Amino acid sequence: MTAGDELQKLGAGGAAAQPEHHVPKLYGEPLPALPRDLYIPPDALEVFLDAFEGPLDLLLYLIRKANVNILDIPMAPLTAQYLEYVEAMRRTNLELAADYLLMAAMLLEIKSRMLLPRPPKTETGEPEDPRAELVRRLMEYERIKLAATRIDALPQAHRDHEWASVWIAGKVAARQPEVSVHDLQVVWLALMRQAKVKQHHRIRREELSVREHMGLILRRLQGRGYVVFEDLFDLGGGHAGMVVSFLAILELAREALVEITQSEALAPIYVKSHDAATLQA
Amino acid sequence: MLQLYKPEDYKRVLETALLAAVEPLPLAELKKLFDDPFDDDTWRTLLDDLKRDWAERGVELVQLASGWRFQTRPEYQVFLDRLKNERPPKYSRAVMETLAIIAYRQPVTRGDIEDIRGVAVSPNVIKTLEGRGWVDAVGHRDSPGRPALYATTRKFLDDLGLRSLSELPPLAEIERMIDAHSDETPQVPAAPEQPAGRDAANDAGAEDDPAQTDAFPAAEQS
Amino acid sequence: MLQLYKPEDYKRVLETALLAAVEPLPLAELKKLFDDPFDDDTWRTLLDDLKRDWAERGVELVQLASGWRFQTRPEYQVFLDRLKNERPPKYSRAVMETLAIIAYRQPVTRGDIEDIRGVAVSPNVIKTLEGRGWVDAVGHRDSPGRPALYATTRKFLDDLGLRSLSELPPLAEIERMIDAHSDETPQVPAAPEQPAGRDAANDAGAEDDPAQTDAFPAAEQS
Repeated sequence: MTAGDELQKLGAGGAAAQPEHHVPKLYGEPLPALPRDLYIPPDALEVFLDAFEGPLDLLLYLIRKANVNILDIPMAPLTAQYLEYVEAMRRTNLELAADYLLMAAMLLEIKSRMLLPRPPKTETGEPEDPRAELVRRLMEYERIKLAATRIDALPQAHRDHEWASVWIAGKVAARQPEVSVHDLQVVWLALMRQAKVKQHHRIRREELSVREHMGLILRRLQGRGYVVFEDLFDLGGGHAGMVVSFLAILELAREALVEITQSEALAPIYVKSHDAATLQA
Repeated sequence: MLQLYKPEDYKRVLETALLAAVEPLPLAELKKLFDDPFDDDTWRTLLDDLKRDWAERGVELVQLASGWRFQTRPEYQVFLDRLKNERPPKYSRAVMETLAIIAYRQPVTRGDIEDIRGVAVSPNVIKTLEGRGWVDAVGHRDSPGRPALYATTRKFLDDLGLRSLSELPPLAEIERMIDAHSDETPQVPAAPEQPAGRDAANDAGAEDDPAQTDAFPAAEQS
Repeated sequence: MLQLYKPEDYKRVLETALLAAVEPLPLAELKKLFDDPFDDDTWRTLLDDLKRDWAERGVELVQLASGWRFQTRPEYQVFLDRLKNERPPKYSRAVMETLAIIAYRQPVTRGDIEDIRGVAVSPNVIKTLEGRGWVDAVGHRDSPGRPALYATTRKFLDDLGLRSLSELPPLAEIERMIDAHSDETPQVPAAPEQPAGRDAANDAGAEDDPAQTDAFPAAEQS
């Protein structure tokens, strides 16, 4: 009788002692199927051992396979079966991690303590079951083992999805200073403080659009000779726009930036920039 | 400079910044995009709105531990894999169990990990996780040898789509699963399936433990 | 696996692959995405269609020598730059003052600018502003030396988000502010404030007023 059979028999809750037509029970519960045989052909042993992460993993396998309660491990058959595996591994000259042998020693120790009579109850309560530490470790390892598969099942970057990574086109362009309207206002305010001392520059808001149009008109006159007065008006600007353009032309004339000519009364009025005038001269 | 008037304009800028970002952008960083000091509710609306815009696409806007980021949906990975030259690493059980221990029990030393797993942990296993940027040493335990204490990183959370460690599968739930399993049939994986997933290199250290040869005779005597 | 039926489905996969790609994808590479062997015309249609989808966005699909890729549009760069941690470059005080004078007093010559600022204006200052495309010479004043007249450009208005110069902060308001300040404390000259922000090279002339050294002995005698 192999240790495997022994564990099975024990795991089946002493079913062998019952008449055959009785459903085998495990801890009082009917057992749906008899635990499978644990025999593994020796040449499969290496593959088998490779499948385990260590002695705790192997023990868990044996316990789960025998379908016994982890809180009430039958130590004798479990230890016997475990040792059988270790022995088989040793016979086939498999390299065996020290952890497996350490576990073997621990199992034997627990088994021998279980054979001793229980010490009398202490004031603190029940004496500790010699298996308690092993059970605690097995349960913690099983938790982690399952947690590992759960983590592995989470969507993982580069395995289950990729990050979007659009090329930044302007990566090489030098960064330009940013200027806000507010910055300009602050600077102008400071300049005006100084200017006020010199009693310069009384500037009104209205003048600004005139000044803008002065620039626009100069731009329009650029590189051209005489331009018909009417052509300098921006018709899209409405009445206000016309007035502003007119004021801008007058201001340009006052500052001697343009020349306005009319050969006789009611003849077309021509405007040219002094710039253009000199270019033609 | 591009002028922003409508909410749509702001959303375009936000979308562009998030698509071009090389790492998740926290809200504090996103706020730098605009001069306008929107309150958090407005930002939330803007981001939720953008998220909805992408609801039917192959790319989605997600909130991770370190911020917001666009990522492709898992359903599209099978197509994207066709353009890849190398396959992403498939981690061995040793690596995944070590990761789980560090994730749930952090900070832990290598000794703690070995206690739980019941086997020696190869330095390669931890190096693999450090190399991926998922764990790092956060200090040393004040005990003999001053062993390094490992913890998971923000990148670990980001790469697994978690906003915090509390979003890890709860261990209580896992325990219920264990109990449920105990009532049914043994769930321990069938032996022949396992070796395929193993990373031989990572486990080499554990298997080549020199202590083994010494320990063997001792076992025989027992 | 995601099933592709309509052209839209294929476009989604294509879009997703291009958004996730870290380098341009040539057509030969894109063809790996689908089992269906589309001809080049179909591919062209698919890509052109995708390009059109993104026409109004901050990101555009472009074809480069090495393949297709999504990239941000230059207009959005100014926003993306804000996410970088480096501090933005700043214009010197000389540049800012010159810009303000041209903006409010245009068209002006360099002499006008020097009159208002009270110091010589380095040619580099105007070159900086011309290089940015914010000011240009719109003509010449018919006076000795025929100095160039500077004005601000349309790009200046665009970059500052103005529809016209009249949207610059109103000067009447500024003057009220100056008047209000003058009523309280003497504002002139705010000596300690001024030199700090100044562009030393450009302003050297102003600070080294020779009259000051002459005035000193006189003061001692009194």
